[in-house]
Amino acid sequence: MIPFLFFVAAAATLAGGLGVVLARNPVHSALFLVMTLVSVAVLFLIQDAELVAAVQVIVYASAIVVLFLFVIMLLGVDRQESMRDRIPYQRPAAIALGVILLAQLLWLAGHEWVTGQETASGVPIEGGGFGGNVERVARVLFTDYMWAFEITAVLLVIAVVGAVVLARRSGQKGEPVDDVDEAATEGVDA
Amino acid sequence: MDFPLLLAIIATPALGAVVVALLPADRPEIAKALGYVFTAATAGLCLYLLWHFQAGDARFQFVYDKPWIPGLGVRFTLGVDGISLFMVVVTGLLFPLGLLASEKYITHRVKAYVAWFLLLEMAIMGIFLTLDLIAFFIFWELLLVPMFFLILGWGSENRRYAAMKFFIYTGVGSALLLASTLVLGFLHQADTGVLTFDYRALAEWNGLTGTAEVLLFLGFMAAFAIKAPLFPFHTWLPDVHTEAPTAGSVVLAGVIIKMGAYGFVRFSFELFPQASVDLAPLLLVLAVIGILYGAIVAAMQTDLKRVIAYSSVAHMGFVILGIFSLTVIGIDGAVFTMVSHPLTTGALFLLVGMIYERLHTREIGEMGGMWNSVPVLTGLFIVAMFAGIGLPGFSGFIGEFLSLAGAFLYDRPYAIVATFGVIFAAVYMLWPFKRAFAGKASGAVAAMKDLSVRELVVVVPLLLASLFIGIYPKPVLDRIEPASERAVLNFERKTDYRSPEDSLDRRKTLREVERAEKAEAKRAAGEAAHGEGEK
Amino acid sequence: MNSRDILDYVGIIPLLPLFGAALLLIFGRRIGEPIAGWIATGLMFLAFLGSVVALFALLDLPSEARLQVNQIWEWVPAGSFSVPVGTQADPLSVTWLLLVTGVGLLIHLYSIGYMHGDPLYSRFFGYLNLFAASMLILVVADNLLLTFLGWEGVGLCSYLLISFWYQRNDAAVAGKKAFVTNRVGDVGFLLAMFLIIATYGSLEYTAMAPAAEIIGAGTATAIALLLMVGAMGKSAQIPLHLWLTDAMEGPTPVSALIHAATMVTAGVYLMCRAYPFLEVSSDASTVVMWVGAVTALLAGTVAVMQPDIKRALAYSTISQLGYMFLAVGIGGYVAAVFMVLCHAFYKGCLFLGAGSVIHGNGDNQDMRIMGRYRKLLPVTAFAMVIAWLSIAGIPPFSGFWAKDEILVEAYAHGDYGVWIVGTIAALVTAVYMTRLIFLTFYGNARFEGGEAFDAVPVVSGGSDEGDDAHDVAGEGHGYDPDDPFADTPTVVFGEPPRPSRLHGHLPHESPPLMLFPIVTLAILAAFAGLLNLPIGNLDFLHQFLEPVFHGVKETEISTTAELAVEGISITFAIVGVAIAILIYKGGLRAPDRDPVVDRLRPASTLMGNAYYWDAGVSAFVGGPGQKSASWLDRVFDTKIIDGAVNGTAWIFRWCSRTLSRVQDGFVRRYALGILLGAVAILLFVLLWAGR
Amino acid sequence: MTLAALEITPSYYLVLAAMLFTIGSVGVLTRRNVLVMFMCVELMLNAVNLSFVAFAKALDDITGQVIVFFVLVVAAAEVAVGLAIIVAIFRRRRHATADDLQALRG
Amino acid sequence: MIAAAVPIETPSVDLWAIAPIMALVATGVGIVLLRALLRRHAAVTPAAFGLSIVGLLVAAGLLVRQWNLVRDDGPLTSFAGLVRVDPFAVFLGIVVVAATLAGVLLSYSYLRREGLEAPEYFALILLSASGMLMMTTANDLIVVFMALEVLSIPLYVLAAFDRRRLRSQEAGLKYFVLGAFSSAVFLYGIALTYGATGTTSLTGIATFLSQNTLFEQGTLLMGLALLLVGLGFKVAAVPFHMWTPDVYQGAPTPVTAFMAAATKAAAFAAILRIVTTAFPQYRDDWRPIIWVLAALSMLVGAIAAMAQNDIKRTLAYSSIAHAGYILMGVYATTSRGREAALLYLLVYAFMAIGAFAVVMIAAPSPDDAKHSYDDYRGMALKRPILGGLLIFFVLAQAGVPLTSGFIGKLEIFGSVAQAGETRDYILLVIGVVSAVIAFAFYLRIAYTLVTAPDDEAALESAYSTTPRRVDGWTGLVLFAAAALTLVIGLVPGTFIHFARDAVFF
Repeated sequence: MIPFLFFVAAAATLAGGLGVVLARNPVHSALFLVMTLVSVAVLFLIQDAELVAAVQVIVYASAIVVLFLFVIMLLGVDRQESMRDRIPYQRPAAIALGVILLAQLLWLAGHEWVTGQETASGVPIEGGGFGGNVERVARVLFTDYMWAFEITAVLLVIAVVGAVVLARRSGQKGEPVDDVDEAATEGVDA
Repeated sequence: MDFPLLLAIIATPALGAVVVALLPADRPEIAKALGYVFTAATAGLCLYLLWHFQAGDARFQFVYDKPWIPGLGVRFTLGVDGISLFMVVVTGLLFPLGLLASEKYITHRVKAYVAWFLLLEMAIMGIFLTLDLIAFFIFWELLLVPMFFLILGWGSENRRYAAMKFFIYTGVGSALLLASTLVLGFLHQADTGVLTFDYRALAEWNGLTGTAEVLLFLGFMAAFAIKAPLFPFHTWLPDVHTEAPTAGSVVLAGVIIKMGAYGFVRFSFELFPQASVDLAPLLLVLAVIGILYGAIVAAMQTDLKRVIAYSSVAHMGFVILGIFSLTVIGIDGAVFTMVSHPLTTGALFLLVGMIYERLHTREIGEMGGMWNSVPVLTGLFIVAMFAGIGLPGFSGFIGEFLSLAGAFLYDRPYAIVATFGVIFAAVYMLWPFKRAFAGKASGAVAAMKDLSVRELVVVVPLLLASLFIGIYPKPVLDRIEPASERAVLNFERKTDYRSPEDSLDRRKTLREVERAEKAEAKRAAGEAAHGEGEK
Repeated sequence: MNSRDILDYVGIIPLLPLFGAALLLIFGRRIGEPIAGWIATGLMFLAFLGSVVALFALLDLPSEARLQVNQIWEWVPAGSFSVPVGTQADPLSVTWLLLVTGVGLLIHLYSIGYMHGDPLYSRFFGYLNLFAASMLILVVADNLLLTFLGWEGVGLCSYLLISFWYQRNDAAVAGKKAFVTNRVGDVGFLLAMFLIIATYGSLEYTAMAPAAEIIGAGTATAIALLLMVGAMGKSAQIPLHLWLTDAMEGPTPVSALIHAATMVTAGVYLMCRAYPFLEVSSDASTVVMWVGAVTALLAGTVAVMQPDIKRALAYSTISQLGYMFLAVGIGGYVAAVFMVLCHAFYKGCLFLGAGSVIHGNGDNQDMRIMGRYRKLLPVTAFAMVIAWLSIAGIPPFSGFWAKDEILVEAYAHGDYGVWIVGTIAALVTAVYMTRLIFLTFYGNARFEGGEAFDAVPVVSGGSDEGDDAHDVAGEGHGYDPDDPFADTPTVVFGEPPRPSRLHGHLPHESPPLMLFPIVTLAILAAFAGLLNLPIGNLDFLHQFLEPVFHGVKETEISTTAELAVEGISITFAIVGVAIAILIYKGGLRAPDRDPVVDRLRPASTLMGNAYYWDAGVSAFVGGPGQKSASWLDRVFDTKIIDGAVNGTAWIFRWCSRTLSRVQDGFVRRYALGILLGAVAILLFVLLWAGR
Repeated sequence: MTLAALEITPSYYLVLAAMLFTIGSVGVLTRRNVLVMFMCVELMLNAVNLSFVAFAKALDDITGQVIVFFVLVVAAAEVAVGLAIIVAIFRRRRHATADDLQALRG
Repeated sequence: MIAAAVPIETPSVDLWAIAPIMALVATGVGIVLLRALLRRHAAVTPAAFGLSIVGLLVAAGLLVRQWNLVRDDGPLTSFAGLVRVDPFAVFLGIVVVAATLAGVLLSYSYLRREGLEAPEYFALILLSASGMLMMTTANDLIVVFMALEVLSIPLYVLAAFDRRRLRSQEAGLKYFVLGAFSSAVFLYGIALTYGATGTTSLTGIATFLSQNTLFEQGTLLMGLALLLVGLGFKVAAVPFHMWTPDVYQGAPTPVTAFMAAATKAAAFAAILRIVTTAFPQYRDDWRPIIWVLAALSMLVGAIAAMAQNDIKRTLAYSSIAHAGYILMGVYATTSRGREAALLYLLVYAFMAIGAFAVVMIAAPSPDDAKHSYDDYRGMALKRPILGGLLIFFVLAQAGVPLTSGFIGKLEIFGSVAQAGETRDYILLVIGVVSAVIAFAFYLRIAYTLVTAPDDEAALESAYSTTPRRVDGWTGLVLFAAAALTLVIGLVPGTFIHFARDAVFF
């Protein structure tokens, strides 16, 4: 069961990933992203990470992707993107680098990836009487990583303030400053 | 240590620079007056130093010592010996004259000019007085800044190129100097456990091995050879001289290019005796090439300032020749030339500056017949010229003669080839002189005014000084000699080099000096360790 | 005050003219004519008196003890050696002192008249005084280095005096050439001093004799030859004679003072001082001897061809100096000194006489348009005739005794080759001197308006008409910008004769102030032989100088042989004079037709052009020499050395531009950079790290 | 050996994560649309998350899962601010892609 | 049933340890609240400004207090070891707070001048600074990552803050995209490290590595490599530097100043801590990487700056080169190296802030857009003090003696020279040579400022801004920066001792 699930989810994950990269329409990319995210959530589930899987679906697949789609629609950029690349050698170089990077990462495949000490935090994934997955996560979250958890609060404040500052319609005086010759750069191959 | 005389010599111009910089810009006359006050005060201190300097003592005198940069054991150590003494004195005397020479030439941004000029003096004094390698480097590098702005702010047409070239070209040398200094200091620390950059302590340490010593020597040499300037690192000098304002040229030719030679004697010799001995032939060859090459190229110049600039290349060739003859005579001669060259070449640059102020050109082709219109200037030019050529009776000869004699003692071929430089010296001075001064005066040349009293006051003392120490060099040589003897003894003590000057009675003083040096180094090392501990 | 004390103060003698020089050069323009001239002359007179006092003080001492060294201060104490500023009074230096001050005094006196009206009058006397001071320092010095100071000082002064009329291009060039050529010799001098320092460490003259015995023949040869190179420069020996003829661009008193009487003899002085080395090294002596002999002969042959009176005299001087070198080379130091003295008198007389001729002749120096001046310049002619007979070696005039002593010694030494060359040179000397005198004073009158004089017998005395012309033509010898030939007063071989510059006036005799020195020198030239007659105990000079040349072997020669040699010399001299008189007694048929030159073609062209040595050197220096120097400057220095510097800067700028181009603004490009870096680091980590 | 018998070791997940990471990073380098580039960054973050969970499983240590939470929060914050920036730019200039913005260069 | 078998033990919380951070966060949040309460009241921006200064001063006071605490009693750890306050952290914290204070002071008049007044600006700066303090005290890779985000995200916003200028927005966007990209890489590095060691705690990693020998080092090394990539991006080391010139140029100048000075300190805190605390056993592996990064940064920064025509851009490249020098200190791995790096960070903060402050005031057009060399030509002649200060700061950055820049470089070079192997010497030579190359562009700035165009008319138009008054706050910053730069250059003793006391983790 598990190998089957894994391969299906893995295939979906990669397909989604490739879809994000290859789809010419941003909306399609976003939908492929959902596919990947949900597949990853499945992969979480089969690794006994129930809580994370749930959060992945709720926060990521729902909230974040919806945000993406919202912005795409708001800005009206749901158009086919030209696949021609303006930057010389960028695409072949990127693909070559990707291949090398993957090769480097996969070099490890023949070796042991995991070498660390087990249960460093003292809370294993199963057993040991620490309760269910949620409880275990909470246990570590509120003890060992309490400080990081508090930082997330700051981070969210920042996100709110930043988004407000940037997206606010006005508040800054004066006309736009023509510091860039827009005609020269705009619509080269829009 | 009652009165920190050496500190005062460095601090006076620095203080002057600060005071002048703080003045309002619309009162140039105050800036000028203060400039005279501070340069004159420094000159006075230098003369006081000269007066109280003990001749015949090979050790450093008036030593002043304070911790500076604790992390690196850098100390603000000042001291003066026979080699630096006269460089300090010449610097002290050259600066008021330089300012006086600028009186007419500098009409705009006087305040800034005076401030930079004073800062320049401070840097030069620092270079000649510090005994700590890092402190030396600090002043060495600091010097570039005022010089850069002096060229940039008050130079001629192509000043940007010249200023950049000066800063960056000599900067490359300094960079390697810094690297070598640090490596040396830490090698010393690794060996002895004491981190100090006091050069006396480092000189006393004998832990360098062959390759390391040679490489470090080359690192130091990069800085000194470029500054000196030794062939083939000389091409910055003509460019800078042509573009620099007169006073800048005077100081450049007079003092700044001596710093390279000074560095060799002071630092390379004592720190890397074996490498100095081993590489002396290389330096000698470059020096000999410089003597002949500088002279020949000088003769080909059409710009009067470039002629003198290239002649400086030749003269510095004599200095390096003397230094790397590794003989007392040679070093005596080299240091003596370092004292004398500022006087003669300084006078020449001043005179060329005065011509430039009148004709607004330095092109020899546009002169001709000045002997007719400005006889006094011409007369002084002749005197300065022959002093520069090395006519006996003037100081230049003594230095040249001793340098050559030293080189002859060391190894004859170098001296024999180099001696032919005296022919070219006559060619490169007399030929331009003929074209510029002889002949019929016409046009602008005919309308030239002769020297004013102020200009006489600027030039004549230099020539008189040159004449005086040319006829009676003993006071100067007596003060240089212990230091150069020390340098040669240093070689004999640390390497298997033996000076060819067998008839010297210096061997009997060998032990004496050795003992003194040991005590000195011990003290310096102790102080350094103490300095480390006290933070 | 005993004589030794007096001799300690011999150093004052050079100080007198030095003071004068300082005074005149600094305040000259305020002092002006004629006081400046008199100040200078007066100081020279005092110096002369001083020299006389020194002579008597010296004579007061026993002959073996006539040496007084006074080290006044330590001049260059450095390392293993120390050079003092000191004076050495001994017969040799006192001889030269007397010569320099005496002849110098006369020339000063002459100059007062000669330089009359020159705008730079006082500067001229300043230079003259400075020259005298340098020359005196040269001879009173007790060591080589101080001598070198004087040596260079006279070099400087010759430079200044030759290019005195600096507005003339040729004068300026000639001055430069003189100095530079002398510097070539100085290299030898300097190297000799270095070698001395390296071998025995003392530059003092008194140390020479003891040292010469211990340093070995090889070193002695080297020192002697190096010193000879120095002396060759100053004494214009072949091949360093180039400068002397060009030096005729200077005012004529200068030619007399520097290029005849004093400065050129400095080389001889130096060689005399260096006699211990020559004594040790026969090789060096041989070289010196042959240099002298060759110079004597070759310069003589060149002199025969010269159309210019001063150039002819200049080549004559070179030739005579060759004799002196020859004398030194064969060990006849006293003979050399004797020759120096006699030469100073007759050549001084000749030069001053020539100056007088030029002075009275509208500054024309071309002998081809002179002739028959005997009639117009009788006093000058009389003096110069005496000097002519003297230099030609006609007994009993001094030149005969001097030259004869040299030739006899050469013969006695067994150096027959040299003796033959010397004798032939004597013949040549007689020829060119006779030619000079006849072209100038006898023969036909070839000057402007001279036709009237042709009929008048030349021996019948002159007239006083010169006085009328004096006022006009005598004004000023300075530079006249309107004169097309003002730039080049000297006439070189092969040039067509110059147009007359008399401007309708006749040549005239010089004022008494100028004539007095000429006549005095002529008298001295006539009787100077008395100083050193090779008869019995009459060789005063020999006895006087004997102690200086301590240890020099006397050459013995039988009286018969001596008389035979003398006879041959006289014969040759008379033959030479006779030949020349035969050729030139009628003067020249036309100004550009010189019989000797015509008949001896093509050899005459070779000789007249001084064997093309000068031209060759000039062509080399001006051609390949200057070209390669220019290449060094324009190409090597600018393009290669500085090019490397600027090239480095250019490379960095290029790199900078390239880096800027890579930074093209595309955010994806930047991301690529990051990934590239990451991949590179990973590559490193995987392949090399963790080992 | 059937598929069911295959043991899915952590390496499988990690290889998958590596592939996903690579796909994401190549996407950032190739896509011109800023929004898509940003989605690619999300792919990369997901790959990392997958790795964390796989490591957690392999190490039997819950920490890896906890970290995923933090990554999620960070991703959310980044997205909020990032989209705000994009919106702000789009207000000024319609049709902007990453390529259009190269006023700053050199 | 509900009660857990194992009770949860909450970690001990030492409030002293996080007090400065809390002060900044509280002030930041306070400003946001203020904004919410006062809405568009005219006093809202001055109030926010005042509040942030107060907050910063409080934070500074708390840092001083911390300094005394940790120096007397040893490092404070808190939150189960996630926070570690040691002299090192406090030193860099002080640098950060000082730079932030300078940034805030500079911003006030700038914002008014440019019509950008918004209290959120100050909140964002303070929150970013709090992130930097978190970074300096972080003892866990996750905290490092979080801190990185806390400090970066406000910077993205601040860079894009001037919404009227497309360049500013472009800068924000580029910074953001690349920042997100690089933090993903960094995070992957954390993941791999976690997999290899089983922990994310720096001390935990070190302990694990010292107690175990890994047969398979691949994961760990790749994790380490990717960590370095992520941090290399933040410190702007070559080849991860390409965002720097664009962002520095486009961002509002006070933000640039703040970024250059403070971000660098924080990011280097992370690098130093990670490589020296967590991976001391692997120094032979990471040192060559740092070697290459340092060499490339110094050379590329110095060389690329030569061809620039914009002063802000030039200074950005210069900051890349400075990153290279500091990396040399990291490379040295000795306490001298750390000391040198710390001192350099301190010194660079003032030099950079000073230079950018002058640029901010001197910008010749009314908007913060024109910074080309032509715009600055002859400035020192027209405004001698301002121009002189810029020249001074630029020369200090060049490392001219008697300025702090020289002392910094000297200590850095010294630390490498001490290492004593051939490759160390090669790096040393690269360092000194790149310093000389850098002269070329620093001098070009100086040259531009002091050179008058040939005719007077051209001079009139060359640097033709309506003389902008230097307000008190800016003047204060300028004075302080100049004074410190000079004082450290002249008598560096105190500061060197300060840095030396701070090297201990």
